[in-house]
Amino acid sequence: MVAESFDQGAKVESVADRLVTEALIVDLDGFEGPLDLLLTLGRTQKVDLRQISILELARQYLDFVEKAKALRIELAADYLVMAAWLAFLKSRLLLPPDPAEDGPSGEDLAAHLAFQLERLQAMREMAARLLARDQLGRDFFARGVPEDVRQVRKLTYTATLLDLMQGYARIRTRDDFRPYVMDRDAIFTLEQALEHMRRLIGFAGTWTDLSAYLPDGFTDDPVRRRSATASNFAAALELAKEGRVDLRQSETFAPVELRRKEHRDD
Amino acid sequence: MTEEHEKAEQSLFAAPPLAEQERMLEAILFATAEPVSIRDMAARMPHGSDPAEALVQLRKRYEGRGVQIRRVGDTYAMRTAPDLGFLMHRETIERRKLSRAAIETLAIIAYHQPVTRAEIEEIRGVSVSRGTVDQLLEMEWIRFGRRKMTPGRPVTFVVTDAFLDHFGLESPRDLPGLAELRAAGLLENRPPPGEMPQFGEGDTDAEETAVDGQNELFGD
Amino acid sequence: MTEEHEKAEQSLFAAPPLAEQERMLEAILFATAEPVSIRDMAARMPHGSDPAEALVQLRKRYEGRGVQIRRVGDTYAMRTAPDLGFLMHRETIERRKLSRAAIETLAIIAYHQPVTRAEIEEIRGVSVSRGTVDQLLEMEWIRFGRRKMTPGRPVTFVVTDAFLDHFGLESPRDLPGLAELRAAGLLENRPPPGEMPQFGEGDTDAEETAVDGQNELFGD
Repeated sequence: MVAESFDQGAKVESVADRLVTEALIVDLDGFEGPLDLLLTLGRTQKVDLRQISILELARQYLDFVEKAKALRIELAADYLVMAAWLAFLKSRLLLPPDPAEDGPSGEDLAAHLAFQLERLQAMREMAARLLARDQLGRDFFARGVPEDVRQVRKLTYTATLLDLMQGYARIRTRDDFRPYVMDRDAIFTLEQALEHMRRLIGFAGTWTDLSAYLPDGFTDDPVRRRSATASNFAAALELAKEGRVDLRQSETFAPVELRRKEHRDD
Repeated sequence: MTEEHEKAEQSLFAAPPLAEQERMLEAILFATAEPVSIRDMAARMPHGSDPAEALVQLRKRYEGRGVQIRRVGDTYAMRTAPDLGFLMHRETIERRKLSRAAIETLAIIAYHQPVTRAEIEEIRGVSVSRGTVDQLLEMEWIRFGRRKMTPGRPVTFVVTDAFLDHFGLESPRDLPGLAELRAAGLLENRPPPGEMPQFGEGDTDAEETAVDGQNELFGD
Repeated sequence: MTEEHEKAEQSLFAAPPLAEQERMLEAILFATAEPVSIRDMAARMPHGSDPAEALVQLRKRYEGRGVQIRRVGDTYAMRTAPDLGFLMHRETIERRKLSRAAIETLAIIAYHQPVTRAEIEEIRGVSVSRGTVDQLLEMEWIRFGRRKMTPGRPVTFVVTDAFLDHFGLESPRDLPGLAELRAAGLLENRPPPGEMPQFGEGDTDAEETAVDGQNELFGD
């Protein structure tokens, strides 16, 4: 496909060729790099890309770069890199292969460039075919009123056997953890003692030991007894202050006795 | 595109066959965001179409299907069949730990069943909120037992088979005893106040906060 | 809710009849704008349902109708028949016009996937701007594929189900002209012989700096 003689390659370009190239220069911004430009130039050969003459293409490209330079158009570096490479390729294609030289042959390089051009062209065609397809939202449509899936949150509670046992242990051992406090069931309050004594005092015509006034249930348990005794004593003092009883004690630590105070009617 | 134009042009001369009109109507009802009136259908369909007639056919076709054509005032819309609404829900299950109040109540019921509410309160030292008991009943971990033969004949609570199932117990007797709890180190370890589990959200009783206060008071 | 629960419980014992499954599937596909996978269908339908089987029936039922059931990758969606698009001008969604670079990049990704950025640049002969890739990613027409097992482990791009859905393709294998391209060897990854200028890297466009940033982003 690159078996062209140097003479053919050096042929004076046709008027049409020149016009195309000039149009290209004006339009330089429209190209997406050297490969795009090469593809466009290649199309002017009006042959299948598989039969394209890479030598001819290289000549066209180099002409183009020359003209751009003459017109003082700034060419991006990659256009110049491509130009240099195509000049190298051209020389490789025209000169007989040097058996001493390593590396790919001119034919290999040309074939690959042809492949690249063909592939890029194919991708462009596919892009066009893709866009020509029926498209969602233009030719076919999704549901107009999508019904969203509603999220329903369901709460479940859970506990482990360990939670349960720890919970129970916590309750059962709560008392163990408490520092000593006066439990209320062991207390006979002053108010209770007053009420209790006021009820009984009417019957106390003779001297009676204060300990006889201990309420039921507060005589045996020493804790309870202590509490009731103290409260009863305080209540007795209160009643004496009110002038309702007389108190006496024969000696220190002797039992405290009390008696109803007779009301004088004068 | 050109095909469609041709079709549109043809339609100037002859209305499409009814089956075709039905297809058109189907597509319109499917893709349109709002319900469509017969008038709108006619305006969108090729000249000479009879949307009302096509609609009758289409509605028949969708009878008993998962999708229905419903009349909304003077307009029509496609909707999923109401009996399939459950497919449009997605249930997410969120697991939460039982509150401390609930766990303690549950533990007391498990260890002391059958047990009355008053007994639970006595053991816990605080009143038991109604929410806590209701929650446990709802979870089907406890149920009502026989009434106690004491004054007032109070109801009792017992644990259910679902409870045993959840905790992997064959019977309530399989619950470890206090000695075993102690052996397992569950009784000895006194959690520092900071690490004490928080009181249940359900229990908003005044007593509950009082206990909270007491624990703080008694903590080291 | 209770009804649904009952239904769900019943279903533990027997899947609903196929006709009923078909109705359910119809409702699910109808209600959702996005394609639904068989897996999702199964998750939403009662236990024991066979959505794949019901789908075969349902697709048959919708053959030739105004609405179709389309396969999109591994998912399915209800879409209006493409020949009725002309009825739907009102529903047309105005899309941002894609640049030529974006369209070409999209085509290259679709036909060569999974494809690296360097490979795209090699095919197009210019560096790929960040904006182009970003736009396609944003439209959810492409996504990242697996990293290539080549030095530097570069990321690859592949097209998405949304891309397939948009262009009415069942799978990437249905891309137009795929067979011809393959036969012509144009999908092969032919390494350039030595001494050929490499595309992309040499570019000093303004885009290049942006690309640099993205490469960093993609780097391990």
